[in-house]
Amino acid sequence: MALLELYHYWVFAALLMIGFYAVIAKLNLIKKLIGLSLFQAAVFLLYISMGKVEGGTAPIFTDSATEPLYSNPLPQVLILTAIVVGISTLALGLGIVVRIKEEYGTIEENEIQEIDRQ
Amino acid sequence: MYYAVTIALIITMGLALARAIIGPSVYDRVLAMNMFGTKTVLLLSVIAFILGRPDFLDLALIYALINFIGVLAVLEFFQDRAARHQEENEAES
Amino acid sequence: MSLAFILDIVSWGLLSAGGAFVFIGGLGALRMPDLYTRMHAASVTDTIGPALIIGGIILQAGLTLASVKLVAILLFLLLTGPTASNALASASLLAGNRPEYAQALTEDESQ
Amino acid sequence: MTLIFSFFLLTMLVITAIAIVRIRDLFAAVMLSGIFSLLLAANFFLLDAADVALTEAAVGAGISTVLFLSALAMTTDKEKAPSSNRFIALIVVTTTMLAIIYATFDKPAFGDPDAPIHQHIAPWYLETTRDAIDIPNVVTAVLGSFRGYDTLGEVFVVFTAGIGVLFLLSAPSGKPRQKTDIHSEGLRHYLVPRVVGRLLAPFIILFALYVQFHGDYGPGGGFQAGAIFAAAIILYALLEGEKRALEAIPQSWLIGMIAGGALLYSAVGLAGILLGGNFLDYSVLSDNPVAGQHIGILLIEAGVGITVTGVLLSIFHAFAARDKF
Repeated sequence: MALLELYHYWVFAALLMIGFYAVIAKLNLIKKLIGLSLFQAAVFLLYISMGKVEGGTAPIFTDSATEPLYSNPLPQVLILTAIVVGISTLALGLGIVVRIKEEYGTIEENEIQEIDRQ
Repeated sequence: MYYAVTIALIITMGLALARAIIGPSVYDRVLAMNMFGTKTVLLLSVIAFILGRPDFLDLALIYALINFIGVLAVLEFFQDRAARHQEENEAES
Repeated sequence: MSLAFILDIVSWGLLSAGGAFVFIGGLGALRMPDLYTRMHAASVTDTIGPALIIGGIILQAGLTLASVKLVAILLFLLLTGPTASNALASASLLAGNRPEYAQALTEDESQ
Repeated sequence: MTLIFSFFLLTMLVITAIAIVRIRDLFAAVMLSGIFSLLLAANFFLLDAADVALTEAAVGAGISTVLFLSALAMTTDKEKAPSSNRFIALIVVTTTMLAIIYATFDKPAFGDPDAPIHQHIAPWYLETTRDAIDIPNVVTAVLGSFRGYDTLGEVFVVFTAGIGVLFLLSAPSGKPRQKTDIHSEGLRHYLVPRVVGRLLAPFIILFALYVQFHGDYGPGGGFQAGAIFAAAIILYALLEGEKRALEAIPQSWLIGMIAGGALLYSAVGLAGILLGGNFLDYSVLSDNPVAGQHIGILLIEAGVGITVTGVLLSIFHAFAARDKF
């Protein structure tokens, strides 16, 4: 059971590194952006799993007579805004990729570098 | 009982995921994504009751709506691509 | 045999039937031979499965706001699911994918 | 028991991520990232983060798919060369992963109520929300009031990203292509989705308003509502064509919304100063400090919602318009 409890953090590590692998090893720029969003998702997962309290419930007050234990609201606030910021910056990245495609005719990193060298 | 349904849903999600990964055609993947969306909606509804917070059903509701937009975007993409191919063929001939 | 007990039994029955349908649909979507048969398996069970499962949960929840939301969810799923399948099938047909399996069957009959 | 559900969902998450990176068909990768986002949101929900799951649902499965697909339509949907220095990358990645996993053994156990993160300021937020702000959703209270500065900053980041995309994509294209106007008609081949979509669009807008104004009491708020509202208009644009959507909400309005929402937020902050409080101190907005907090949170959430809607819609229109040239 103790190992199962660390599983969230291991998944974080795995996702983080899968995303990182896509960013450093893939040549296609859109694939890199997808990898970046995986990387981002891993960080979101880490924050939210750290905010969880065993036996807790979502930090929205209920009317029930017995006061339940609430999970930590702070990581949720940080990640909530980060998701929307993430999609905006992703759009910016995609915009840059579209412009690169128009200028260079390709979105493969090695081909772009070749064109630059000429 | 909720637990049994949840397990069935999670297994089905796994099957849909397998279909999405092996493909082979693009339509299979869209089908799998749509299936996956429906299963997620059901999963969230059931889990909302397991967790004892039925006021969180809003989430499942928004999933049911947003998933449809994804499918429509894909259809538009197909239509767009078909038009593009047609144009290219016309330009060549 | 109180009413609550009967409701429990009925809702459990609905939930397990729904779970079974959903699972069979998933199996069909994975194992069927071509796109159209897979779509058949997935879309039909995607309609009956949610109806049964959400019906079962509604019986458990009783007449509350949650039930209203569940009915709304069910309504949206029943609207969007078949629509998406229909659109997907027509997109695939427009792109020129014929249902191979059906063709094979009709050829067999003509021989 | 929910921990075991999490276990399976997280495992699927990792499998999906590996498949996304390995698959060469970019369209398939986008479909799989839609699935990834659904799984991620289900996990957030299991981890008690209803607000975050709502945001991820509205943004990840809907808008992110739409944006990726429009980018794919303009570039390519096949990845060409296999990665070059795969082995070095794999070694780097595996070593780092092992290092991170080694570090996790020193972390406080998952869900431990005595972990430092739960001791620092979170209990204060939970207690003070009840007395000083008196709304049930602590996440909205922290977002809108306690960490108002932070949220203002995020709104301006969204604002800047939106303006950046508009600048990038409104620049004249190098080689204008002659093309038929395929976007003007929407989904002309698909009658059933058009009818059903027309039926659903008003409900989505209604639901967006519900999420916006119910955010004090349940999961929701400006960020989610903005994304859902934008998704509704995007649905309309997909069905009826760009032109009709731009007739409904013209580009000039969108620009106004991008700036207006951020300005509304700042104006609420400045109003606090003018009424004798601090920047973003809502207590002075009304005679009763608690009522003042309510007004302040309502207004800044409205500002957030307006900006997010404006930015996401402008981004969508910018991509779609670029496609036409």
